[in-house]
Amino acid sequence: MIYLDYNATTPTDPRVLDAMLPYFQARFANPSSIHRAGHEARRAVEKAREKLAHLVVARVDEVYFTSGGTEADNIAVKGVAFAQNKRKKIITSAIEHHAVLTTCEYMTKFGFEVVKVPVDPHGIIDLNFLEDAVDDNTVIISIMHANNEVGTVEPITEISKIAHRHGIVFHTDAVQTVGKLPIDIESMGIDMLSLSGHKFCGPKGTGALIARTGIRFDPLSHGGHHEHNKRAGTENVPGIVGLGKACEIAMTEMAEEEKRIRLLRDKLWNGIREKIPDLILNGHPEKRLANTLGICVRYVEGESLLLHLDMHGICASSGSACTSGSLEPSHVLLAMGIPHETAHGSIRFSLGRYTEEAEILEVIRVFPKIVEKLRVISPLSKK
Amino acid sequence: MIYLDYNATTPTDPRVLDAMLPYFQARFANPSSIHRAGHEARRAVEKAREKLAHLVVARVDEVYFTSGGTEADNIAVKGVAFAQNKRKKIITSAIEHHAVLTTCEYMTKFGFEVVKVPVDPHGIIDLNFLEDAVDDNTVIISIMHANNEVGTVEPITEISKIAHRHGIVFHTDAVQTVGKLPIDIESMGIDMLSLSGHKFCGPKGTGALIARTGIRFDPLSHGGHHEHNKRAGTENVPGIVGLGKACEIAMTEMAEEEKRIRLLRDKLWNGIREKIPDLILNGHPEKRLANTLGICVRYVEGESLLLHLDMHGICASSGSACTSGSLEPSHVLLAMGIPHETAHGSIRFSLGRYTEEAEILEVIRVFPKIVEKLRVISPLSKK
Amino acid sequence: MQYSQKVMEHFLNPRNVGEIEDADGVGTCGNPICGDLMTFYINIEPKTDDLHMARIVDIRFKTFGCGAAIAVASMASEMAGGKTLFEVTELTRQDVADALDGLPPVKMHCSNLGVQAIQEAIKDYLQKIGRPDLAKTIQGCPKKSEHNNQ
Amino acid sequence: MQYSQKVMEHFLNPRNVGEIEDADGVGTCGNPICGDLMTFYINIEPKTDDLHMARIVDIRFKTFGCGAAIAVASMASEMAGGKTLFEVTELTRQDVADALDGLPPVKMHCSNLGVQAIQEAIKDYLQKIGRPDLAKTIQGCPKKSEHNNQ
Ligand SMILES: Cc1ncc(COP(=O)(O)O)c(C=O)c1O
Ligand SMILES: Cc1ncc(COP(=O)(O)O)c(C=O)c1O
Repeated sequence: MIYLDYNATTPTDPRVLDAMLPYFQARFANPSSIHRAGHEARRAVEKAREKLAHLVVARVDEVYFTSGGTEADNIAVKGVAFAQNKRKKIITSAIEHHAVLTTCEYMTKFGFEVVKVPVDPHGIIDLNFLEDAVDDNTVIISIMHANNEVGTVEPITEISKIAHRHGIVFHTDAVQTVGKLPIDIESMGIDMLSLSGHKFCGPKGTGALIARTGIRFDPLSHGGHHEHNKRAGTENVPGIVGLGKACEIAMTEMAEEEKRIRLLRDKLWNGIREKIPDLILNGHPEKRLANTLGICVRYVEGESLLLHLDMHGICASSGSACTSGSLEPSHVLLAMGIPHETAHGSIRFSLGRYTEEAEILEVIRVFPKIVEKLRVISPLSKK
Repeated sequence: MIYLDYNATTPTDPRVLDAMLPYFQARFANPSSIHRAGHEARRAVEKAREKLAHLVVARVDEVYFTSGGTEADNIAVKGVAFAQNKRKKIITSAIEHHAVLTTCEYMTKFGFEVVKVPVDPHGIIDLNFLEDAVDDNTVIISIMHANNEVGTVEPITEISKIAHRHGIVFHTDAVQTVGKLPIDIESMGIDMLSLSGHKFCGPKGTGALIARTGIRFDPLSHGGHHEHNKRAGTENVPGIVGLGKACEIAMTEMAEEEKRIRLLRDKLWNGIREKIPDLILNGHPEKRLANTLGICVRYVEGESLLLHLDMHGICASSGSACTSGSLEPSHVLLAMGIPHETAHGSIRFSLGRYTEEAEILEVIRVFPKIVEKLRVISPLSKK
Repeated sequence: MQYSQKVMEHFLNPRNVGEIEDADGVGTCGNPICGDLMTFYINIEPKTDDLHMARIVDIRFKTFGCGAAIAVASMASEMAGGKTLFEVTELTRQDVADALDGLPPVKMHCSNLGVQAIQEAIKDYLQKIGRPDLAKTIQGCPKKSEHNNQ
Repeated sequence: MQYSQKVMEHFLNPRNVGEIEDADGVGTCGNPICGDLMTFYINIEPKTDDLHMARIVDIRFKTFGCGAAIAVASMASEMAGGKTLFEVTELTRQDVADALDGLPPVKMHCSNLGVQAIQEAIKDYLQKIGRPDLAKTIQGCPKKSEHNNQ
């Protein structure tokens, strides 16, 4: 299997799994228990918290473990909105992941207004629009660090400056960047940040919300006194330990890995566009995740591309995994101004830790044939 | 280590861990992905869903995977309350876990009224009070199946009848009973049920909400189209597979295990009360979880008992693990009418799958000495 | 969502792909904006207006669309080929879906598209041979707005 | 929340446990309703009202309470034993906590209890020797209501 769907999920790094294993059986206790077994579990959780904090340059008490990126996004948007009752506007972007978009839309039920900042054809948000949209009624700005479908990296520092000029909390969904790009919440001006373990070779079912000291938010899940009373529920100790290990690995290997993957990604792009006419590169040509290659293949439809690839043992995706099966083309591509017809032909290759050059060469060999085959049967191809 | 804190958490059964392992690496894909690797993950998730459904006699599409019991409780109470806007009263009991209690209390922020049904000295809820409290303004009744601190099992069928006579949704927190007691949501009249994997030798960070077809509830976390649009977030595939395996094991071994554990639990109780005067058994003498022995040791304080036990390698708990470290005695014991002074001396032994007779004998040997030692230094002991 | 083996087989090896120059009838359904478009080309013998006599003797298609759309077009072309026009108008989307061993619910609209596009081609033929009245009795594609709502 | 080794050591082997019959002073702080109660018994030599002269020559306690409460009582008894009454009134809860290598924040109130109960015993002594005025200058336990709010 050639797996080029790392933006959907990643395998768990064997070092991560090894770190987790003792916490299923030998050290299985509840970190809230006051016997020594409990203390041992507590120490493991707090050690993982340090590693997380280290990776994004946060304080340890600014880290709140969650069950994933979606939960972190929900806590941020709902939590900040519900923790006050003066401001009633939520600003987000048109290209957010559904975990933010749908969450914002849900808040209209509680009287919040949602403004979606548009993006340019490369997927960069319109800072002027944002500047005009913010006001004293705005409670939170939630704009993603990098987009999962096209990889475009947003101008976080500029966004945070606009937010802070108006006393607005700035949250960023960094699910696709944590572990791939260096992050420093202080210097980037990030008040809240969401991350997800399974996107950088950590375990599924793990994630975190980083919230700067002083940011007020209601919990999403209420209950016991876990995570400074902000996220109730018995801690997923093995998962948290694994997430910590994934952060530790990313910390030391991220820079090297980014370089290696970027080369492979560019080789893939150059290899296929040499052989296939009428390809469109999605996202920003430079300000883009090094691992992401989103393209639109004109005259054909994305799912049929995927199925053919799959028959060749190649795993890719058309847009975000969550919305496959929907009939609408990606809201991200549409927001970037790509016509429906073209957007239906989108496909995303996303590379990762275990991607090898031979795999890329195989895709370069196979993919053009698939496109050719589908174009032959397409009524849209010009002959 | 002698671990008698199974109500706080359990070790993961080795068979459960074995079932999980392939899904970290070999079969790591995202179940929403439309390549074959994704389908394989999807099948694993759906197979686990069948096992869960089987254990509580539900339909597979009535199972919603969550990150644990707390999340399931939150979805139920908040979800049902927010999915409508006519009814404004939430009824619960005075002895719920914080995952339900705190959640209900939070809802007062949104204009809901919370009524807590009192319990008798054995911890059985007052059905007459409940009958009087329900009205057309009540949206949900959330009363636990069995209490985590004292083990008392509530009259679920009677409660559900009262709920349904008034068209009210009935939710039960069955975190302490799933995998320990047979459950049939249909015949028990349960509309919604919360369960948690790590309480019956499944993995931490897993759980589920069971919601009967037709029960309307808002999601707690919004985002992708996971779990029939009711619980967004990439599925924790290894966790879900492990939870499924834990259900499968419980299904076949529960009855035998219950018998074995009850004998050991009764041996423990008889062994210590023979040697220690002034012990009070918490909870109902018969309608009680077979694994739970909650007692109050008069004239001494619970934490100091725990610490001494811990020095002998014995893990127990005083009340729920989540609230240890709080200065208030257990709200459960207080609701049962136990005086503060006595409630401070509570300790809970909870047995489980790996508890052996030799361990029970060791506790019977050690515990009386500890009580004796602490009573000698207590100003409350009568000499 | 996962396809049957039959769907995959037709998707990977679609039958009757192509165009017919100067076809007796041509019909198109779908809309690339919605992600699928099918054009069917048919030749008829004998070229009568008796729906019970006239048969599809050659059938070709081109499709832009998902795996289901391609498989449906292929299967529909196989089912319609050799049949009288009357028999073809009796084909339902369920017939096509069944012949493919089922389709995922979210893809059922595709099976409609196949039958409808062939019916459009039949309408086109009837119009060409001067029987617009007969053509009107045959269903063909729904109006655009309806299709968009599917 | 985890205790220091020092706390555990005093908790497991508390010094000066017991009662003194006909003690020169007896003081109790805390409330079993709140989960901790300490009673200190002290003997004083010389039995003067000069706080700088009178020394605690024997000290015993009984405690109902958590691990911290027991360790605090034990440590406080060690720190007060042999000291003049004046020196004892200068002891703070921080002194006791420090001597125990710290206490978890949620348990800091226990350290107060130790010092206060010994002060109560001193007040009792001063009252018994006819110096209620002097007794009033010494702090002792807070009023019940205050303690409950801690
Ligand atoms: C009765 C009860 N409800 C809910 C919970 C919360 O479950 P979890 O820790 O899986 O969130 C627990 C245990 O902590 C419990 O005992
Ligand atoms: C940008 C972005 N945000 C949020 C999420 C949701 O994260 P999770 O699946 O961990 O809930 C994802 C991936 O699914 C994502 O790519």
